[in-house]
Amino acid sequence: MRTTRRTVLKVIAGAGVAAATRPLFSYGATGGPPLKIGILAPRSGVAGTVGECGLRAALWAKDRANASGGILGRQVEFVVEEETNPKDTIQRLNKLVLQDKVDCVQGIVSSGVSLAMGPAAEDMKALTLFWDGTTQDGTEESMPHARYVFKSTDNECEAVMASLLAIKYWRGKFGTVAGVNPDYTYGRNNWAAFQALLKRFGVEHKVVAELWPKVGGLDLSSHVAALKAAKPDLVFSSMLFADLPIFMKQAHAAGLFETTKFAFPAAGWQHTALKNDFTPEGMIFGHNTLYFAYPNASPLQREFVKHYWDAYKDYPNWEAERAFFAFAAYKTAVEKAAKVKGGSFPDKEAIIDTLEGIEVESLGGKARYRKDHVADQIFYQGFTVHDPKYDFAILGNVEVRSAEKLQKPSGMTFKDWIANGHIEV
Amino acid sequence: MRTGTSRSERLDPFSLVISFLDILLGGVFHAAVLFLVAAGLQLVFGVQKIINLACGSFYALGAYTGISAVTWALAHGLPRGLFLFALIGAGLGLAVVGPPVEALLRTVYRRDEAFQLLLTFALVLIIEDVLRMIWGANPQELGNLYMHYGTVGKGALTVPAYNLLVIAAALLVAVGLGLFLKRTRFGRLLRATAEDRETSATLGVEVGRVYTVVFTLGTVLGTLGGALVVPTAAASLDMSVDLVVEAFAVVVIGGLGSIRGAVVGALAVGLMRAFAVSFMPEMEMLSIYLVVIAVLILRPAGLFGKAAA
Amino acid sequence: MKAAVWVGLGALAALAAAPLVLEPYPLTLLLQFFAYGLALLGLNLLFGYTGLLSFGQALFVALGAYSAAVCTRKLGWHSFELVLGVAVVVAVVVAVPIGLLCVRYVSIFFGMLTLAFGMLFHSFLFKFYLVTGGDGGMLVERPSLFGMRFAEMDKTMFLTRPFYWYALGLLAVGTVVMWRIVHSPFGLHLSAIRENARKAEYLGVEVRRLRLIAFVIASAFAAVGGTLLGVRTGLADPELAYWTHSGNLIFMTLLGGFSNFAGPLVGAGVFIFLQDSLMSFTQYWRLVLGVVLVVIVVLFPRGLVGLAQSLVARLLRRRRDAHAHRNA
Amino acid sequence: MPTLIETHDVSKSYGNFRALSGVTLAVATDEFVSIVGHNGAGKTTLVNVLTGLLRPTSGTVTFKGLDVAGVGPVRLARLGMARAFQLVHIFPGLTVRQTLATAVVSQTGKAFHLLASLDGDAQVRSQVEVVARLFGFEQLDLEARSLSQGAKKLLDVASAFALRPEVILLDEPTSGVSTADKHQIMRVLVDAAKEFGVRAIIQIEHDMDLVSEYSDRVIAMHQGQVLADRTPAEFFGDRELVATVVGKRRARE
Repeated sequence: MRTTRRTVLKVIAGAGVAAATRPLFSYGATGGPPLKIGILAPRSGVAGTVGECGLRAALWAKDRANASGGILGRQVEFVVEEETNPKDTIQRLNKLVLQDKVDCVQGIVSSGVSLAMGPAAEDMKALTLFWDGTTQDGTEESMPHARYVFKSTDNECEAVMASLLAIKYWRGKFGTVAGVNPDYTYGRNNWAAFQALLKRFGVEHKVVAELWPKVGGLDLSSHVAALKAAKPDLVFSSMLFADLPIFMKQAHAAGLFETTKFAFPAAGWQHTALKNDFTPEGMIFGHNTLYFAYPNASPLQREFVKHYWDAYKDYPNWEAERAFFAFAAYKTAVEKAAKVKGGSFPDKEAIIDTLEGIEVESLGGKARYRKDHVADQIFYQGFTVHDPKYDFAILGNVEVRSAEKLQKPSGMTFKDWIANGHIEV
Repeated sequence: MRTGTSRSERLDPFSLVISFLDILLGGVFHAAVLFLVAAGLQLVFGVQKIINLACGSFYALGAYTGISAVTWALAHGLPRGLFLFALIGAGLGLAVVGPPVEALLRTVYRRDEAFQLLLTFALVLIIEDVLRMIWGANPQELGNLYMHYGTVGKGALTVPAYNLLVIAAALLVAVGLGLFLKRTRFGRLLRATAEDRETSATLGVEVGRVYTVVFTLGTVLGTLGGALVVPTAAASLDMSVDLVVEAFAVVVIGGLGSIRGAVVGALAVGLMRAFAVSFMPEMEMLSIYLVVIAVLILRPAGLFGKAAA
Repeated sequence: MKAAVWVGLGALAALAAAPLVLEPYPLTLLLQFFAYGLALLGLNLLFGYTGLLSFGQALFVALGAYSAAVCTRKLGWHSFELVLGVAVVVAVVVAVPIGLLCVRYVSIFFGMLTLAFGMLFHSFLFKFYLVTGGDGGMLVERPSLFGMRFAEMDKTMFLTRPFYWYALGLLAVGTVVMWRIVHSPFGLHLSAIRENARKAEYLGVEVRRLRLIAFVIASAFAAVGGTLLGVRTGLADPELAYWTHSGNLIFMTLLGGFSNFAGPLVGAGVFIFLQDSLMSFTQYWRLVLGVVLVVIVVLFPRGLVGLAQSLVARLLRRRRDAHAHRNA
Repeated sequence: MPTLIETHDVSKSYGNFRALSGVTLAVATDEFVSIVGHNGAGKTTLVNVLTGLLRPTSGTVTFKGLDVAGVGPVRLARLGMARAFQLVHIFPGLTVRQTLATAVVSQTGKAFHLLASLDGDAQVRSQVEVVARLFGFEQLDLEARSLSQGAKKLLDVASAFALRPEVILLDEPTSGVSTADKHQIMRVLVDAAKEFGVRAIIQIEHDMDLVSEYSDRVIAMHQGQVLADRTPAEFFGDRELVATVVGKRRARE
């Protein structure tokens, strides 16, 4: 996955826009100064790949919108800043809101950063749409009733779905269980969700190893050795950064895959790096809200995947869908709010009211924001197969579930929902 | 070690010994990786009394160049089995980086250690962005190429042959470096300069040239190490900053300036991490810093270093 | 000495007037400058005046931020005076044992030992997720200043008005206190230790005890800076304690010039505004900062203030020569 | 006449080399003691033991009745014992005023005055000026590194005197200085001792003229032992003793 070296902005100019087939929505052009959207995405380190994929999708969505007259006739401009650690990213948020005076902020991938950004954006009354990064206890604690911040689906959705699939297809086939989850908020919450669901559905199990590799660590030989010693029947791992392919290589070399079943709820971020020669078939594999090779994908998804391959000779992961949804939701909300007010550009409060409960056609199909500002999209997971068309593992049968069935309804805590909420395997 | 109950054979001593050996081997592999990073740092400090914070950056440079060299070589018809030589070529080729960097450091030899330390800190910042410019922000890796050499052993104790090769390379470097310093004329020259820069200069030792060679050798140890290890892992921008801390722990435990100390330090850190991961996951990195602090307090010179404070 | 006082007062007046003139964003940068200014005053007491290069000063900056988080979030104490007191006490309690161990060593070993302690705290913050919130860090709620909560103000207004002046006041007080310390008999003994610790011992200077006191003072200043950072960001996260953050602190001190009292303050200001503008200008801002550091270390070891002083001196000399030439 | 410094059967060995063996001596008030002997005779080791820098392998060292074996220079400086070195020890970056003030601050116990202004302290200022005047330093704001070698040596000695010690140990204070200046410096030392109430001076010296002219007592060291402890007249009278201690040529003159 060779990326062009020129700065990302130049790439946009070069790539240009696929012929604008059908303009999304065309309303009376009200014209006016360009609409500025601030994008906060990681461009280095472990999450660099993911941030880039999201940015490319956002740019595609922007160019499509601009080609058909922008939003209410105003051309959209991006101000792109780098998401790094919480302290510096809040500094960039300040710059976007106070100096660049952007109309909306979209982005954020890491859960740690989102927990810090949420309260900061609320305080600054900055309309912010998160791509990713909101975990369970984080949101309950930091953004109980957000007004200006719209959160992604709960980060545990993929873990819940993977757990449900494991229970549905492998109940009775595993006794001992091991966890290898990245050592940060996201990893800890996913592992907790998996164990809670096993308890909820009365699956008798014993935890034989609980490992916490450092995020982005490059040497996992000790972790693989520990797993081999523990001899688990099932390994649940929400690893999702560059350390995942390394773990797979070293686990394959150690012969772990012959005896043990694996569930990877978030492997989608690294799907092109999980080559067939070290990724076995029959593993539970999560693609989150975008599976690029979904047989009956929407025309929109097909057009995007084709554009992505033509422009970058690569296949997108789910971050693209998250970025597209944030942009599409904002665009649709602004246009809807304008219609109610007779065509003039709506103010922030009006946009927010329209965003609450909005439903748009995103890359992964129907996607909407609930009244409590939590996103609700469609999740894709399945069992890996080797397909001659690709040198990396893709999905055999694909299970599709809406986030409604995978995350707590508004007003309920995560623990109550898992213990006695309505969940079907 | 928490043993499961439902599978009977897990309790018998044979499999306990096997998994112990397996963890041990994982630890030794990690120790080999650490030694390759620390050896360069140790050599440069031993002779020039400079702590090179950029040792991790040279290692990362070796890793990235290694990947490009292999990709290029395979594309130009090099048989898959010979990818190792492309790696070694890349690692050694980067010796070219040594002299210019040493020339830069030379401008501050006379001054306080703080200046040398900060100059290498500047190199960390510079090299990270140079890597970003050339290879982009995303981690690069060579897929499963290293499995081309297959695995060794059977059953629970199977290990990739390439891992053993890395361990062997580290041993080779350790022994080679030891012999070089003790046996060869230039080696003795280095140790003399290390002992006392002024008197060596008065005895006609061309100190400038010695420093250039030593720093370049230290650089090559880093870049070669990076290239050799990359097939089993990946090259990412953060490795240059993360590795510094572990290499630093190895050098402190082993004793500043002593190659033998680096070997022992690497084994200590490697094994500690391997067993901590299996038994006390929470304490993994914490345990290493505690040992570093304990060593710095009880034996400031480290296990093999010369008196320092 | 007179000139320095006038320059100081002039800067203070300008900074005090800034909120009335500048846009909110540069004001948040100035807030960061106040926080780092305090931390660097402490660091330079150790580095510039006592000759000890600490590579773990970020430990105490993080400690200050986390104290603010624990006080406001976990314990519900919102009085900022109380938070500052707790931060200083916590810093001193942590600094004394670490100082006792570290001051026995010098140069490279002092640097390495302090770096090791910094990383120990970083991995503690990261690992003990349940206690510290791991990588997500801990939120810092808005404190009350002298009992006033300014609830009617949104965060930006609060940060760029009342909190801004409060922080400026803290920096001014910190500067005056550090100026007195550096020009006191205690300060002279620290400089003697820097110049020649063995000779100082023979003149009855209690080297270890004074180094420990300097270490503790430096950690208290860093903790106060840390609380300001914590409140400004609204969060304390483990990255604050990472070793490269300590490296940046030393970078700023050197950029300004460590052999001059005001050097670190200048260094903090220039670094913050330089990094901020670079980050928006190019993706390769680390490269530019690295090159700036090389230029400073190799060509201008006495930093920007040192450079300015030598330029002014040369200017005066040229004018005096010209004057003398005309009369001759 | 109370003894100031007393050593009893002190020996010091490095591995199997015995630098000092069985040294017993006492120095009382108003004595100017010269220690003479070849290089390696143990002179410097003896002074290092007396100034608490080295802990003797065996035997006791007392200063004003207190056991000070290996107690370290800081404590001894506080107790009133100062020392200047053969190799010049100065604070390169500090000015003459600051160097002398360092000693005065220690002596007046103001080291822990964190917020008091140094420049505004009249007591420190006056004591510094007294020492400076006595040792002939006019420009007090010159940095030590910019002084001549002789001036640096003088500053080193002056800073020891600024401690107002009761006993002062000097290690060839006039080495590397022209013979004309030697006597001039010795006179300054003696005056300063009187001015600051220094009760005893112990000086390692090679220049026999100075030894004979200024000291009231000569301790001759040879291979780690005290060969003789006599008045200058007795010492120079015994030709054979001078030969072993100082060397043939000098003995003949």
